[in-house]
Amino acid sequence: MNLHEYQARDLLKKYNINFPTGEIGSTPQEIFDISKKFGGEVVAKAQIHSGGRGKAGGVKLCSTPSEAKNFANSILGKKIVTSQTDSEGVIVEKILITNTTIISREIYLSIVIDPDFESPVLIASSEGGTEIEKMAEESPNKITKIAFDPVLGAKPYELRRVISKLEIPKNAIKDFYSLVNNLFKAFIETDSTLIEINPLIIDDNENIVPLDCKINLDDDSYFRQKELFSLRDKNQENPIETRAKDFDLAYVKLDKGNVGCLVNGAGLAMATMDVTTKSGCFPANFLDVGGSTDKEKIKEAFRILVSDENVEYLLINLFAGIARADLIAQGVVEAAEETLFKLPIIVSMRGTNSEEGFEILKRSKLNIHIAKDLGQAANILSEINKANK
Amino acid sequence: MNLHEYQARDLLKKYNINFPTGEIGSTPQEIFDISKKFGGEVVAKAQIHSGGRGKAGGVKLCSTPSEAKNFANSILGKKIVTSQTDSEGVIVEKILITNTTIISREIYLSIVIDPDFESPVLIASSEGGTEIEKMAEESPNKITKIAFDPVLGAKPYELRRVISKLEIPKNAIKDFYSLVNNLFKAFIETDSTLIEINPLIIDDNENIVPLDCKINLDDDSYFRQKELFSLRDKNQENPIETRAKDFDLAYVKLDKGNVGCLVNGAGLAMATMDVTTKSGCFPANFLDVGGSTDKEKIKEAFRILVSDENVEYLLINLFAGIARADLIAQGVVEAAEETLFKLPIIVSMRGTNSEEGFEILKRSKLNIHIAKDLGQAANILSEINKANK
Amino acid sequence: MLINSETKVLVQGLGKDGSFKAQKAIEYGTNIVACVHPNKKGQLFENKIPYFETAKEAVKKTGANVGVIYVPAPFAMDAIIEQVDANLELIVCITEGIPVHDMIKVKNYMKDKNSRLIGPNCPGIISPKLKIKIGIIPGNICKDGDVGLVSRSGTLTYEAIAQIGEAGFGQSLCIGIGGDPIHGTSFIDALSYFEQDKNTKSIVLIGEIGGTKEQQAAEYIKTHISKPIVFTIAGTTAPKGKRMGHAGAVISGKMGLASEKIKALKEAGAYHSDDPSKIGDTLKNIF
Amino acid sequence: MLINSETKVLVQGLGKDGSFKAQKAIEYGTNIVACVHPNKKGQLFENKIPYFETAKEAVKKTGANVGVIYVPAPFAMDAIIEQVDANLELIVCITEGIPVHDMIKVKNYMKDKNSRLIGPNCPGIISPKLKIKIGIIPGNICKDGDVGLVSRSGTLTYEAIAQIGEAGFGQSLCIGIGGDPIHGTSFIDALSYFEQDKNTKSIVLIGEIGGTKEQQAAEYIKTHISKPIVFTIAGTTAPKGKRMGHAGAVISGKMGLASEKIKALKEAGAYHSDDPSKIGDTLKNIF
Repeated sequence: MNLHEYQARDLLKKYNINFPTGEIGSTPQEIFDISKKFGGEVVAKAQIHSGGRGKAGGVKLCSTPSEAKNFANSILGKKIVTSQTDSEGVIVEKILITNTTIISREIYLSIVIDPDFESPVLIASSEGGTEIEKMAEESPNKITKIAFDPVLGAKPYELRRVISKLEIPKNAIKDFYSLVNNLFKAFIETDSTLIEINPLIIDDNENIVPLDCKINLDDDSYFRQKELFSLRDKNQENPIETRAKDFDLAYVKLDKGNVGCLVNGAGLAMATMDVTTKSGCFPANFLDVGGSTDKEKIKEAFRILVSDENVEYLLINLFAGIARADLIAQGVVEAAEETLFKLPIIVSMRGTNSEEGFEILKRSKLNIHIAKDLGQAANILSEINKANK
Repeated sequence: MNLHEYQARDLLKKYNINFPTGEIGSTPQEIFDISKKFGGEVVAKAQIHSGGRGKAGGVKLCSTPSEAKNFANSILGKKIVTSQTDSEGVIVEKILITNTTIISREIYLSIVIDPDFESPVLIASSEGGTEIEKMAEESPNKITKIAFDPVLGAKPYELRRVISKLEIPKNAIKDFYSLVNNLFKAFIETDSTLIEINPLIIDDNENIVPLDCKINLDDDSYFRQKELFSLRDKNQENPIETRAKDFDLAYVKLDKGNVGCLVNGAGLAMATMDVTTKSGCFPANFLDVGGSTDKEKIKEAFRILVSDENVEYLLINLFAGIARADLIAQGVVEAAEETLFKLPIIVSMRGTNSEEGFEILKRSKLNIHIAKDLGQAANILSEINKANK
Repeated sequence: MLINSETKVLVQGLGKDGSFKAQKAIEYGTNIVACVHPNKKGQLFENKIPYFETAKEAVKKTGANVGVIYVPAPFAMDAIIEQVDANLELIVCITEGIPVHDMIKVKNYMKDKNSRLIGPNCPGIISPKLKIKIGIIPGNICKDGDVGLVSRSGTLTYEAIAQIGEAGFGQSLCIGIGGDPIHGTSFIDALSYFEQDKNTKSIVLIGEIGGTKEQQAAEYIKTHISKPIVFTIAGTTAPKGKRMGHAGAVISGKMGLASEKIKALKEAGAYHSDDPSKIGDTLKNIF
Repeated sequence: MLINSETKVLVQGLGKDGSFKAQKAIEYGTNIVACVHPNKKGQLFENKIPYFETAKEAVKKTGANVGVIYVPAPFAMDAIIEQVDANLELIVCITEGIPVHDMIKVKNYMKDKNSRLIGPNCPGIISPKLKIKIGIIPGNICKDGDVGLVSRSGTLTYEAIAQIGEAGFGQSLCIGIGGDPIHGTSFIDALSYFEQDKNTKSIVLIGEIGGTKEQQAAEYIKTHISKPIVFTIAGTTAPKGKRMGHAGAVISGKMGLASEKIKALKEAGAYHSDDPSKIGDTLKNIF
């Protein structure tokens, strides 16, 4: 789950990490009042779950409260499309107003989990402000990475190397140690998978000041981080993905394509996508029902899939292990009848009770095409598609 | 370093460990006012750095504010002698007033560092309220011990065993997990060597409530726990030990004996004591100057040693490695002359520059007896002692 | 190594779901000797297998040497630690959705311990020859043979097993190492086992996008594996950034892409099945 | 093992005090090849030994295989970890006053690492035959011989060395394991070394009150040590509770008492010098 910048700032404050004073508003009038209270120049930042916000016009330096109000007027309730969002973009419902800071240098700092180290790592670059992927491509030698030990945290002898590479001013070294240790503590205690401070700036007094931050939480930690997860902003998410999540289903909307894919298991889902694409059709989405044996869940999955207007065919590819193919088939039939679904359904089912599953499908009045395996399913799909064009 | 109960309560509150409401007072009037504010019965507890306080009359259940005031009058400014203090006792300067609690059962809980596990361990007993040493002797089978892992803390599967052995009521199990986890967090973050909750009670509503607590901090953590160490109450310590500590010297006052011992190194100090005792004399104290090469420190050590009125002889036993025997001798001579010390000094010195050291001592006007080793020194001491009796 | 005729299995996490999975394993032929549940001490599972309060006690009383974990994610870390402390040689954790911070702790804890972990979030392992399965791979789709299978996926593993069978082969051992970024037994561990296993003549490896484990496997194959390997990577057409978080993309750069993994494994001499539905065919072609 | 003619020493913590100690070690004959200091890269210690920024770099450039640490207590944990990460075979930490929580972390970190730690809060080790000392034991009181010495104490170690010499013997190797409750090399490690060392004919062990390490050593001696052992325990007359905290007393009960340790070691067949000033005499008597 992503946090908004203003939520991340509040959270990190509890770990003694302090950002320039800021306040959040959700109407132009509120933005005006806050800016006035702050006096002088302010920075207005649209609160959205996406990077690349600055380039997309979501951040503005405002000299007067009226300027801030105008900015708010122009952006609140609108969607912003950035390099990291899909073509629909995400809605702006809140704006963060902060004091300005005199920047002498920008640094990049983040903590992520690195599967190779099997631990959190600190990633730092002496050139902040841009996206780390870009830095990794353009100036990889400016990036340093050190691993956190689960007990020791960042080892001071390694951190010294980072400090020297980042050229942290002498007077700020102690603060830098504290910042890294506090970030790590926050990272662990909040079950984060990413905490990014970008930029961390060195101001004209040689102090280090974090300007912007981003926090991603591990969805699997929901059971013990309920308070943090109450910060979830569903309006920033794709509504269908949200609906699927509420049913404990994994749904992925894809940009092009006309095939709805109902599969079980992430690997098989990807393989289904790969084979479909290879045969010349494109998935519009896919929905992973997992090891589920619950008919209601299958029905919901079906409803979600076909709610996508781009879907012209439904591809069902299952390998039933713990899940039972007959139950899934029954769920599909019921949901299809309920939704009056008439489009072609191509089905490949293997494993537990797949014969019974086929029988149920055959007995139904749906437009069913049965394949013996995924390869054949893709071929059938491709032929129907060609015939229809 | 020890914390007072009221300090420990305040500290643990930061870790979500809550004791019955309490307030501290240092005059009878304050105690009266606090008791009145609390209404009804209160418990008045003398704040001293020692266990066994209850039996020594340091804790009183008071039905009225006047009773509490009388108790305060009788005890404030006085010294209490407990089974754990020396014969002088420790002074009472503050009294903690708390609400009373209806106790249905008492449990013992502590975290200490166990050198065998090389980690903190949780010690729990289903019979709280008494000293753990006594429990260990009288009912060792009621005591459970589990190790904390530096990363995992208390392992839940092991904690389940403790919970079942302590017969924690079902409704309090969750609170018990939290209590142990919070205590461990406090233990780690405060560099504690002991946190003891004794008793932890189960009240008539089947809640667990910590009633009394004790915290010892690792003196070696001073450099990073300055805020905690500012809570140090020097009035609870032996003033000579405090003075020695201020000079980074280790001084131990012993109960009987007439020999002041100036040594370097803890092992050699103990060996000196053992050998002296074997020869029929008893050390009055000993002072370990460590690897020190600082003449001023030696002089201070000398002054501290001879400030003990019981000292009739001074035994100096040194093995100079990094330390230089001549510098130490010089310090002794100067300090002895300065304090007009006339009593016999028996000296054994080996190692770096010991010949030069002996020369310095011989040239002085002190009452010096030189021995070639510790064994001989003990013999000389024993002979002089016999002659004087 | 891993499993053999001496394998005695301890099961932890016998809720409704876990019980069903354990029954299936018993039906297949697995020798389950002990169940662990804090509150069922003295009872019997399926009227024959005794419950114990702790894994340590179960091991002491039954000589169990392999553990399987079906417990829900919030309690899975503790179950793994308990089984490690009980000195089980092999621990297979089926549980999905364990917080990644828990797995970091588990891996750190296991560094100096003797247990081998498979998973979590995996279907486990199965030996058609010995009729033993630790986990949830359907027994009826497997048959005894000489192909060693290792996979990051769950159901795609079953698909591969079925294809191997349809191509006329069988499996010496199937190992599902699981889809979590931080897991126990790796591709390399499995490859090393298959190289040494005299029942294994060829190897099928199923990878996925994300991380760099396939590249590490490729490096290892170059110098350590002489047996032929067929592989496929799921997710060649997956959109970037959708499954991989921002974090993963940062660390491994473009290393997480299927194309990079395919390149590395091909360079190491492995045979690529560019269509996941043609794994069996690819295998047939190399013989 | 431990030290030999190939021993190349890296020094960390060259303040005023550490420099003096390092000089003494060089004078004795120790082959110090590298110094580590974050800000002195490129400079020379004593005009001949190069400074490096990190231990790893120092090891890479000089082949150092043994580290010694004189750094102040607040930074000692980091220095030990740095030397462990630099893969030094032996690390001797002289530093006194390291917080016990730091040592818990260090020991936990070292569990799966290859380095051996001696100390902290110890005088280190010295080999009179090889003229090598890692630490601060005065060289001039030692002489080559066949008595292996292991001790928890500092200056009492020197006393024992002197007594061994005065009794007409010399030392094969002296190991000061340090007085901290949580430390690296234990009595058992040292005893095991001496048992195997062909230059060692007898062993002197110096214990202290507190903890149960002497009892553990006694257990080990029963089954593993054939060479004669002379021991003394300092603190037979120490008042209870004065040095041992409340905590220690709780855990080990009366096990921390000198009397218990003496009993255990005597039962294991070791010879007791009941007077710490008669260690040499006791040694003479058994031959």
